Parts: sequence; structure tokens; C-alpha cells
Amino acid sequence: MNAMNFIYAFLMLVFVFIFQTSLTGFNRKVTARLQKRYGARWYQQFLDIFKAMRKDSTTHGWVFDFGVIMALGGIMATVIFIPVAGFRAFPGTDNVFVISYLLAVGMLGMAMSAAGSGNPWASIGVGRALTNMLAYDIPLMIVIFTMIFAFDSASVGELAKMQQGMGILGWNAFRMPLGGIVAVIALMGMLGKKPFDSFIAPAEIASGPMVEYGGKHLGFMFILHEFMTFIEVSLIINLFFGGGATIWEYMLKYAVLYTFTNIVSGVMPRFKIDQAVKYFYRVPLAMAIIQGIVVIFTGLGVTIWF
Amino acid sequence: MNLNLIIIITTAVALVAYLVSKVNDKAGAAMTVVGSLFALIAVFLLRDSIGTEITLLYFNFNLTVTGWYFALVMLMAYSMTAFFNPFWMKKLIYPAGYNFLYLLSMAGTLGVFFAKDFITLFVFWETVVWSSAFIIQMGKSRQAAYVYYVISAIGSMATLFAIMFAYGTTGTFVINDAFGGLAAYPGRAIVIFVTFIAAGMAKIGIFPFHVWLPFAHGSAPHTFSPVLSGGLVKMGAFVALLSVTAFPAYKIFGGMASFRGIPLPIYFMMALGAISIVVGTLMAIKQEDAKKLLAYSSVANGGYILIGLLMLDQVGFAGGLMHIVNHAVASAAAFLSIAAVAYRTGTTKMSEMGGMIHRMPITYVVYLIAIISMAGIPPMGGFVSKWLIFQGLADKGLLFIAATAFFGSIGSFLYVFRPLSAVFLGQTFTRDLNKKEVGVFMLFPMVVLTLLSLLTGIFPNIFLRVVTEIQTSLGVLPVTLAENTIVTNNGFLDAFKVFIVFGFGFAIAFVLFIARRKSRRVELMDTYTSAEFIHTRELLHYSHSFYAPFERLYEKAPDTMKLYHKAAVKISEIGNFAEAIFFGIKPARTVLLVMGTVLIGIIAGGVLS
Amino acid sequence: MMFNPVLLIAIPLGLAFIAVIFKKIQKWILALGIIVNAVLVFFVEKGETAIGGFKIPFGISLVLDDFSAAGVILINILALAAIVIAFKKAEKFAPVILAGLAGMNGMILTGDLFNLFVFMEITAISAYILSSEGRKPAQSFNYLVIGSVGSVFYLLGLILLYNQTGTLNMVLMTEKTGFLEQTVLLLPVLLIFVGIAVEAKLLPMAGWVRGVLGNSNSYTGVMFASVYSSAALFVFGRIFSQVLVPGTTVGIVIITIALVTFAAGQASAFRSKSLRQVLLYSSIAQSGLAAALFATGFVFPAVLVVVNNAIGKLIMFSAAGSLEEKYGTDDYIGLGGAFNKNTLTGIAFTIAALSLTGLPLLFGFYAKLNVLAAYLNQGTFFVPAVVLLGTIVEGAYFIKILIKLWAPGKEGEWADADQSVGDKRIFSYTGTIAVILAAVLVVLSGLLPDTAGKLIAPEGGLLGDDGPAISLLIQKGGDQ
Amino acid sequence: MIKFASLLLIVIGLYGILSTRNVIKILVGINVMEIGINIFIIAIGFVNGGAAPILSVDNPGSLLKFVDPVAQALVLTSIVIGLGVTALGLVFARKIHKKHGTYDLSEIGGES
Repeated sequence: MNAMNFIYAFLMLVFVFIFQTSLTGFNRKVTARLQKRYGARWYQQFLDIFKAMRKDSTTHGWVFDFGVIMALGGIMATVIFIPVAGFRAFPGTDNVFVISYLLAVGMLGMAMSAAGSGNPWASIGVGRALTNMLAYDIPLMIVIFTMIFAFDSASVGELAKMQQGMGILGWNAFRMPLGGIVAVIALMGMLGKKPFDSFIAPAEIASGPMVEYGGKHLGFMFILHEFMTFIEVSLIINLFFGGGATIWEYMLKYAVLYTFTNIVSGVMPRFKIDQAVKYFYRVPLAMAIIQGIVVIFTGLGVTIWF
Repeated sequence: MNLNLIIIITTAVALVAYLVSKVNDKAGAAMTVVGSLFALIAVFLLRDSIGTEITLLYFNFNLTVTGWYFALVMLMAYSMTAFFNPFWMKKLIYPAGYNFLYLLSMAGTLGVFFAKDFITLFVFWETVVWSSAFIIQMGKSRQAAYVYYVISAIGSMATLFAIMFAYGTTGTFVINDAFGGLAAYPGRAIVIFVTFIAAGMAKIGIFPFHVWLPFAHGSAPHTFSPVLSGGLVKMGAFVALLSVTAFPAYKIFGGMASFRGIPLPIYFMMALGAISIVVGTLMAIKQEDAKKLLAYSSVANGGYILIGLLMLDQVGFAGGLMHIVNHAVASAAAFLSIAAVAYRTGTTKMSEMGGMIHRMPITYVVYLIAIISMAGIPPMGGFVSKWLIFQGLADKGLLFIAATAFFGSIGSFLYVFRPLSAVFLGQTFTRDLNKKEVGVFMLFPMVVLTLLSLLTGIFPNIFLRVVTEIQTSLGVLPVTLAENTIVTNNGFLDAFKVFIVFGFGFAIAFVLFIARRKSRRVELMDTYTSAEFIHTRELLHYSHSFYAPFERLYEKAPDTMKLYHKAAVKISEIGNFAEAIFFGIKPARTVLLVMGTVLIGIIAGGVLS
Repeated sequence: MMFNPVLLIAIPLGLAFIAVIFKKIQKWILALGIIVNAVLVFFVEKGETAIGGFKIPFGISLVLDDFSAAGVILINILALAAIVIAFKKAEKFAPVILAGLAGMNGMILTGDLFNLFVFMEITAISAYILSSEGRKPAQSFNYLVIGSVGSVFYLLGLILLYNQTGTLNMVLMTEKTGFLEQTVLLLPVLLIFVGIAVEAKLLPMAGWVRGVLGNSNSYTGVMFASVYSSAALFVFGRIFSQVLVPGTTVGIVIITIALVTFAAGQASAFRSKSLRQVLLYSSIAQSGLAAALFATGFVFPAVLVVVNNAIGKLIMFSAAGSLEEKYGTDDYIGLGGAFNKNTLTGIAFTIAALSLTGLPLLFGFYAKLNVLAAYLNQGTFFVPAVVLLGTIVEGAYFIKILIKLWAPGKEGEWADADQSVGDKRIFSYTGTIAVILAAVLVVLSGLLPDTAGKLIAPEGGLLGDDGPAISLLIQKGGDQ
Repeated sequence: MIKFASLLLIVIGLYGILSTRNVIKILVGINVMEIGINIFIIAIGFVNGGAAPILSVDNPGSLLKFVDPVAQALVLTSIVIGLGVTALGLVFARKIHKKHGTYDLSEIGGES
């Protein structure tokens, strides 16, 4: 751990921000085209963020501010732990549990800040978001658990590396097909894409947790959202789609997967929150458990099966 | 200072505290602080005499590092909570009795952890049970003490049966010898294992014995709930530990059918732990009372501890042992902060409070850190232990147990956030606008516990070194520790680095935040309300049925308490029947019954011979 | 200086007649008799004493071995304690009580089966009269009829045995029945069992208990639940552990009845709402346990159970009776917080209840440990399981009572002294001291169980070689 | 023969206790039983053609010819005890009548 690590980390944050925000802008266009609109320019997302950061804002007390800082801090720390195409700012810290639980610090900060605003809509949104998390995380964690058992490693980077060099069929999404499906569905839930977007639920609960934000707080939330998206998509890319041998391969896979979720989201209706829970506990959970049983008791998928 | 002296002195201090309390109850309560701190320091200093044996009356003690570790956790909970005692004397019906029993039960726990033979173990165990039952009744519910006692008694009696059975089989009460000799009787060993662990399960609050926790933790005096959840529950963990180590469960059941390397009897117990995680989590999510919610969270965390301990391996076992400390610290801190809030507001119902953060910011931070640890989020201690347990489970491929463990872990985000949001965040109720932070004397233990939570999270190896010592003393391969890193088969964790990176991220965000224009402070009521005017603070606070959509999914789930009710009704029915048959005013019936007895006796005698 | 054990019978009997004559000073005679007996009981000569100049097998003899010594000491001390606690209630019954005491001492000491019948009848008649204090003549009458029928059965069984063996002496009877076949013994042993079981409170035969004990006062409750019942159980022990040791067939019948009594008693106590009813059912249950132990031949554990029950019920029944006298009810739900101002009495009551439940550091734990060890050493698992299940139920109802009496207050609110039923004193000063002493005895003997065991069985065993096995083990931490 | 007759008496007494609710009649039943048992004891001790168990100049003969003296002693005691119990029972009966105005237990109802 020396100064270089921190410089790398900082550079990584900058890269992730630019990359993901551009991709978001691009996807806004994709969504617009799906809806037969023309859509905004690809850099519109940057403009939105910078505009928000420059505006005046109001605050509802210290926890409202502190929560925002804690959220962004936690999320950025998590980004730093994500291995991108073999690159790690702090080698040896990409344990999958660390990543998935450190992510929770950011979420807790966000929830805290939102609830601290004193607006009941925000609390309702937080409650829904947490419930949603309870729904999608269990099937995903079971699949990841199976993977750790199968490959004897909990390091995201190593798990990604193990899939490389065997062609497309070496990806875990194909070695453990059920698990791959579960992962993509869970990713939809994580990203809050339709049909699992009831915690934001535009036009339903006055935009949920974000209701009280404006100015730099809102700008923080935008940035945070970009980072969070990056963490979530990266996790799936690394664990199920072989990561990337080069940064370009990685970015390509990433862009494809992310756009894919957006396209699916564009044509989906919305689940009520309890419907989402029921759905996750029926289909993906069953698939995850079947996948787990197959892997743990037969070894299929650990050794490539063709 | 040896153990006998510690036990005798604490008992003596208990008596003195009783007498002093008769004169001045606050002074008596101060004695509990002195007594428990004394015990904490004295036991800490016992480190050097580990391995010695000692006898008091007919009790035999054996100073093991395991006992030392458990005792420190327990005394930590007792001594920190004791700081609250002086402030609650007014609410107690028997302040003197409370102070006496507080210290007596503490002395009792020492005996449990250092017991060399079963008689000692059981005697001290029961002392703790009944002294705490008498404390619980002083709280908000008489039913609570009753339920607590009955469930404890079910466990204790099962354990007594196991003890005597083992004694009948091997002819000794010395724990290691009595259990060690069971290898030759695998059939009996199963019965003994299952019944022996029952007391531990009842104490930790493992399904189906978990029903007492919400009653007792929820309704005990606010100053005793932290001890119950942070301390006494861990006594159960100790018994669970004994049943896999002293009992050599893995050795005795080694030849039996097993599931992924876990012999079935042990796997069954682990499954109960897993059920407790699920039940505890689901029930905690729907509680309306902050203390009851934390009580159910203890059920879930008890499940983790049990699973960890029962694995008895390099990693998961260390996680279980570590979780004992972490949960004790976190849950004591959480209960204490709720108690502090209750001290000011007089209630623990979440829907009757809100926005306390603006009145009691330090208490809020204490609660925040406690729940971060409890939910297993880095950089607090709870994460480290849960990480170890997950790694252990993944190593063994215990899929179903792991699934519940994940469920409990994510579910804990839901329930720990509820008091945070309902009690501390949101709108401050008009009634509470003039409330103040509690005094220094009450803040001190809370801050100490918070620092401990951080310490276990950032430098877990300080604690894990003791854990490795325990593992070595029990003949288990100790968990591998590098300088700051914990190494397991399938991954490693550098908690300090995680903390530093987190700090780095936080620093960037902080700089970014203050670099932008300062924001304007507005009133809490000044929020977006879709252009409606709402002037009642209480109406703008969302706290009741927080997770209503989710709760609806399992509202019809059966209640375990009904099972016990049914059993009680059945016993009453038998009693009614006996009374109706045997007792009456007319002698004729009794005479007839007597004749019948003779007749049946003759027939039975004839048939049998 | 050692005295002839016959004095234990003669003194109270003589004083009883004197008390009838000098009615004015009968309460002082009562006090004198009880105290003299309580002192004398420690200075009586061990061994067999022939009465009336006949040689031992021909005449009546008194046997004072360790077993009967434990019995008479217990009975006389309990009788003294009962008088101390509620002298006012006792004084008008002076002759009856003295005669009853003589009868009980005789029951335990006698070595002759017919003599036993006589003493049992004397005791029973005094008990009938005491029961009339409850002002429920129909209940007393019920008791009298059941008692009489029981004694007729006992006599019938006795005569049948006499016909077979030609002796009434217990020692000779033991020898001679050894030669008889089980089937021949079946009927007489059962008849004798039924006769004794009426007083020992085993279930089908104990139909009178609820009516009598349920209406007892602070004195008669103690007499029935603790004094009479202990005496009857000692007789039960003498007969079924030594004189007519039941063979397997009869043994199974008797033990089954005893265990059913235990279970039914605990269940009935669990459902009862009135303090005295709970206690009387609990007494029935304890009798069942002791009887089962005696019938199996575990004399020492059985005696521990009897002693524990006697001391516990002494404290609890006197308190229950006194509460009823003070507050007009003994429904414990209506007595919330009665111990609030009676801390010392409350502590004694609590100790007694916890000891009955068998909680450690108290005498009851030692008793329970011995009970369990006796069975498990023998390889019986069923009975310990029943005993422990019963203990759970027992603990449940006792803790319910204790909580109610200590901590008044609505559910959902903190326990509050203002909600208690009142602050009337339960006992007089002497009464409080007596119960506290009894409680201290329970605690001390629990802390030093080995000493207590030695006091009860100095030779290390009672009626055979079933010595206090656990006691020694505790001392050494099981290092054997 | 007399033995069986006495046993029959005991059974009749028992029947009396079982079949009636009248306090006085129950006491009579008890007394019948007691008489039965007393006769039974005497019958057990009876030796056909035996003399009174008194050693005298007239009767110095073999012990076998004596009637069992123990049984007679027992009966004497038993009778006295029976008397006492009956007297006490009658006192209770009187009290019952005084309190409830009837001797019939089934008319008393629940006196608990």
C-alpha cells in the first residue's frame, strides 16, 4: 500500500466516471429510439450532473449531508476494489463478499440521508429498495457461493481469470447456464431496471428516495448512481462473462450487457414490490438452488462439460 | 487474584450492594459498576494463570482460554451496562434486589465458563437462569419472565438429563472424561448430544426455543436487555461449543452418515440454526417495538454463532467465536442506545418516536455503528466474523445453510434500518423537541462499545489471535493470520486495507462536497409534499408497518408460541381430567376407585407373572 | 445421656390426656410436649427396644435405626416449627395434636405391623379432627370414610399375611415372606399398599386431599402437607423398601400408580389458580415421586425428596394459609405483590419453591441429583425423563406464583409496588423467624450437601446399601 | 365357612358405602365392614376344638390345641378403634346436618 495505489485508484475513479456516464448517455438514446423518440445527445448525462452540481441546494440537517458523503465515499471505495480487465488498484482486495457488503455502506448512507430528509416518500422508497435488495440478492449470492465452492476462490479477479482462454464456452454464464440466467435477472433488479424499479417508481411515489434532493446533493446522487451501476455490471461481467483480457474487451462486454438490460427494461412493465419478491423467490431462487446442487454434488460446470 | 476470590468477592459485593441499596439505591447501583468493572479487570488479569485448576466448596474450576474469552465478553456486557443502572433505579420495584441479582448472575456466569465438571456447570447455569428471571419480572411484562423461565427450564432439564445420562454411562462428572468416554456408546451418544445441547439452544434462542427472546429482551428492564442479548445469550454458545469440543461430536459421530462432511446429528442442529436465522430475520422485520426487533435480531445472530461453532473447522469456527464478541458488542450498544432514547422519551415503540438524531446525535452514532456491525457491513467487526462464516460455508459447500445465512445477512439490512429510520431519522415529534442528549455517565459505555466495534472491524487480528489460541487448545487447526490479513482456503481479507480504502473514498467525497457551494439549512417540515400543507410533524413521519408489502407475504406464517400454548392447554386438560376423576365430595367414588385399583392390580399382577 | 425411644410416644400421649383434663392450661402443655419431644428426639437410643417385657419376636418392639431416626427427627422438628408459626391456630387442638404426634412417632418407630395399624388409626383420628377446622364437615366426613375403608383394607391384607406367616413382627415377616410365592403375596401386599396410600396421598386413594388441604389454615395445612404426609411416607418406605419388598409384578403396579400420581399431580397443580390447591397437588406429586423411589428400593433419594417436600411445604402452606386468613382469598392472581412488604417471608417462600423445583444451591437440587443418579445408574431412562418433564411443569407453576406474588403490575407496564394487593403482614415475628430458619436450612444444606447427606444417613445408607452415592461424588468433583 | 361369611359381610359393607348417599347409612356400612373384618380375624385365629389360650391346671396340653390368642387381642383393639371412628363420624354427620340441614350428600352440592 503506497502512494501509487492511491493515484491508480483515483485515476480509476475518473475513468469509470467518464466511461459509465457516457454509456448512460448513449443508453438514454437507445431507450428513446425504442420509444420512437429522437433522444438527447450522448453527453447529456454529463451536462445534467454538472448543472446540478453548480446549483444552490438546501439541506435538512447534518445527517442529510453526512449520508450523501458516506454514500458516495462507500461506493467509490467499492469501485476501487473492482478488478477491471485484470487491473486492481489495491491488489488482493477483490474478495466478492467485501465488494458486495462494502456496496451496502454506500446504500446505507444513501438510505440514511434520504430518510433524514424527513420526507415520508423518501422513507417509503428506501423501504422498497431494501425489500428489492432482499429479493434479488439471495439467488445471486447462492450462485456466487456455488462458484466460490467450485473454484476455491472468492477473489473476483481470479474468478474472472479462470474463465479466460477457453473461448466463449469457458464463461461461467455457459458453464453454469442457470446461474448465468439468474445473474442477469438479478442484475436487472440491482440496477433498478424495469420490471424491478418500483422503489424509484417515477410518477408513483414522487421519485422515491431522491425526492428531497436538489443542487449538489442531487449531483452527488447522479455520480453515485453511475458508480453503482459500474460496480453491479462489473461484478456480473467479471463473475459470469469472463471479465476481459484487455480493457477493450472488457468495455465491449460491459457496454453490450448494460445496453441489453436497458433494452429489456424499455419493453417491460413494472412489478409491485411484493410481486418482485415473489418472482425472485420462485423462479431465480429455484434456478440458483438447482444450479448449486448440480455443481456441488456432480461437479458439472467445474470441469468444462463438453 | 485467583478465580475463587473473584467469585467470592463479586458475590460479597452483590450482598453489600443489596444492603447499600436499602439506604440509597443510586449508591447501590454504583456498586454494580464497581463490582462488574472489578470482575472484568480481575478476569482479564487471569490470562497468566490459564491452565490451572482450582476448587471452591464442591465446585471445580478449570481455567481455559475458551472460558477466559467467553468470560471477558460476558463481563464486558455486564460492566458496560452497569453504567446505566443508577439512572433506572426509580423505575424498579426492587432496586436493592435488582442490584443484588445483577451481580449474582454475573458471578454465576463466571462459574459456567470455568466449570470443570458438570455439577459446577449446571449449578452456576441455573443460578444465572433464576436470578435473571427475577430481574426480568421487574420490567414491563410478567409473562416475559414466565416464558423465559419455562423455556430455560426445558433446556436445563434436558441438559440435566444428558449430564446424568453421561454420568450413568461413564461414571464421572468431569466434562472431558464424561463425554470422552462416550465413543463406545454411539446410540447413547446421540441422545446425550441432542439433550445436552438443548440448554445451549434454549439460551441462544435457536428455533423452536427462540420464543422467549422477544418477550424477555423486549420487556426486561432497559438496563438488563443489553446484558441478556449481549451477554447471557452467549452462555448458550458456550454450551454449544462444549457439545462439539468436549463432547468430541465429530469424533463420536464420525462413522455415521454425513452430509458434506458434517455428521447428520450435527447437521440437524446446524439446520435449526439456519431456521432461526430465517425466522429471526422475518420476525424482526415486522416488529413495531425497537427492543423486540433487536431481540429477534439476536435470534438470527444466534443462528450464525451456532452454525459457526458447529462447523468446528479452521475458518467457520473462528468466525463463530469472533461473532460472539462482535454480536455482544454490537447488540449491547444497540440496546443501550435504545435504552438511552427510552430514558428520554419513555417509550421503545418505534411509531411513537422520530427524528431523535437532532436531539441525541451521539446516541445516534452509537446506534449507527452498532447496526453496521450487526448487519455485517465493513468496516465493522460484524463483517469480519460473517465473512469468516461465509468462507467456511463456501469451503464446505453447505448450500442450504449458506442460503439462509445470506438471507439473514441481507434481511438484517431491512430490520436494522427500521429503528434507525423510525426512531432517529425523519420528523422529530413535537413532544420530543425539547429533549436532550443523555449524560456523560451513560454516554461513556456507549462510546466504549462503539470504539470496540470499530477496533474489531479494523484490527480483527487482535481478537483472532485469541481465537487461534482457543482453536489450538481444542485441537482444531487455527485460522491463518498474517500481519493484518486473515487467510482462508479461498480468499483473504485485509480489514485494515478495506478501512483505509473506505476512508480514501470518503475523503474524496468529502472534499468534493465542501468544495461546492454551501447549502441552505431548511426546517425538517419544509419538504416536498405535493403542494399540500401539513403542519403535524407526527403525520409526516413514515414509521408504522415499514415493510408492509413484504410483511404481507408471510403474515399467515404459523407462530411457534402457539405450540407452547397448546402444550400448556394439554397439560391443563390432563390436570382437569385428573381433578374431575379423583377428587370429589362423595366418598363413594373414591372407594370405588380404590377397589378398582386393587382389582386392576391383581389382574395386572396376574398377567405379568 | 440416652433415653428410651418409647418416651417419644409416651410423653405426648400422656400430656394429651393431661391436656384434656386441664383445659385452661392446655396450650402450655401443648408447647411443653412439642418442645420436649423436639429436644428428646436427638437423645434417644438406637436399636431395638422391646415393650412390655416380651422377647422381641413375640411382643411389640420399637426399632430406631437410621431410617426411623431420620423420620422421627423430621416429624418432631416439623411439628415444633408448625406450632411456632401458628400457635394461635394450634392451641385449641392441644390434646389432638399431642395424640397425633404420639401416633406419628409410633408409626415410624414401631416394628410390628399391627401396632403400626393402631398408631396409624390414632394419627388418622387426630387428622380427622384437625380437618374439621376447615368448617367443611362433608369434606372431613369424606376423609373419614376413605380413611376408614383404607384401614379396613390394610387390616385385611395384614390378616391375610398373618395367616400365611404366623407373625406380625416386621423382621420375621421379611424373612417369612421371602419363602412365599409372588402370586400368594399379590393380594395382601396390594391391600396393604392401598391402606397406606390413603395417608401417603397416592392418587386414586387421595380423593380427600383437595377437600381437606384446600380448606386448611396456616396450621392445619402444614400438619397435613408436611407432617402427616412425611410420617405416612416414612411408613410407606419402611414397608415397601424393607418389610414387603415388592417383587417385579407388584412393583410395576405400585410404581406405575406412583408415577401416574406424580404426573397427574403436576398437571393438576399447573391448572390450579388457588395457592393452596397448587400446593396440595404439588404435594400429591411429590408423594408420588417419593413412593416410586421407595417402591424401587431407592430409599436415600426418597428420603431426600420427603425431607425437601416437608420443609418446602412447611413454609409454603403456612404462608398460603396465612394469606388466606389475611386477605380472604388465596387465588394467587388476586394476591399480586403480597410479598412486597413481606420481603423476608417472600424470600423464604421463594427459596422453598425453588428448592422444590430442584434448583441448584438449594437442598432440592441435591435430592433431584440423587433421584436421577439412582435411576440412571440402574439403567432406567424412562423414569428420569418423566421426573424431568414433571419438573418443567412444576417450575412453570411455581415461577408463575412467585412472579405474581413479587411483582404486581399490568402487562406492558413496569412492575409497580402501588399495584400490590396490600401490605398486611403475613406472619408474626416468631413465624417469620421460623420460616426464615427453615429457608436458611434449605440453603445451607444445599451448599453443604455432603454434610446434610451425612446427617440423614450417618452410616452412608438407609435400609440397605443404597448410600448417598452422589454426595461423595460432588465432594470430589466426580474424580473417581 | 365362617371366613367366607365374614368376607361377605365386608362386601356388604362396601356395597352399603357405595350405594348410599346418606351419611348415617355410610357410617353403618363402615361398621358392617369392620364387624366383618373382626369376625374374619377371629376366624383366622380359630382352631377347631381348641381351648382358650390360657395355661392352667386344667389345660396344660399341647400348644396346638390353643386358639390363636394374638387374633383375639387384635380384634379387641380393632373394635375400640372402630368405635372411636364411628363416634367421630357421627359428630361429623351431626355437623353436616347442622350446616346443610340434610344427611344426604347428594343434596349438599359442592362444598369445596
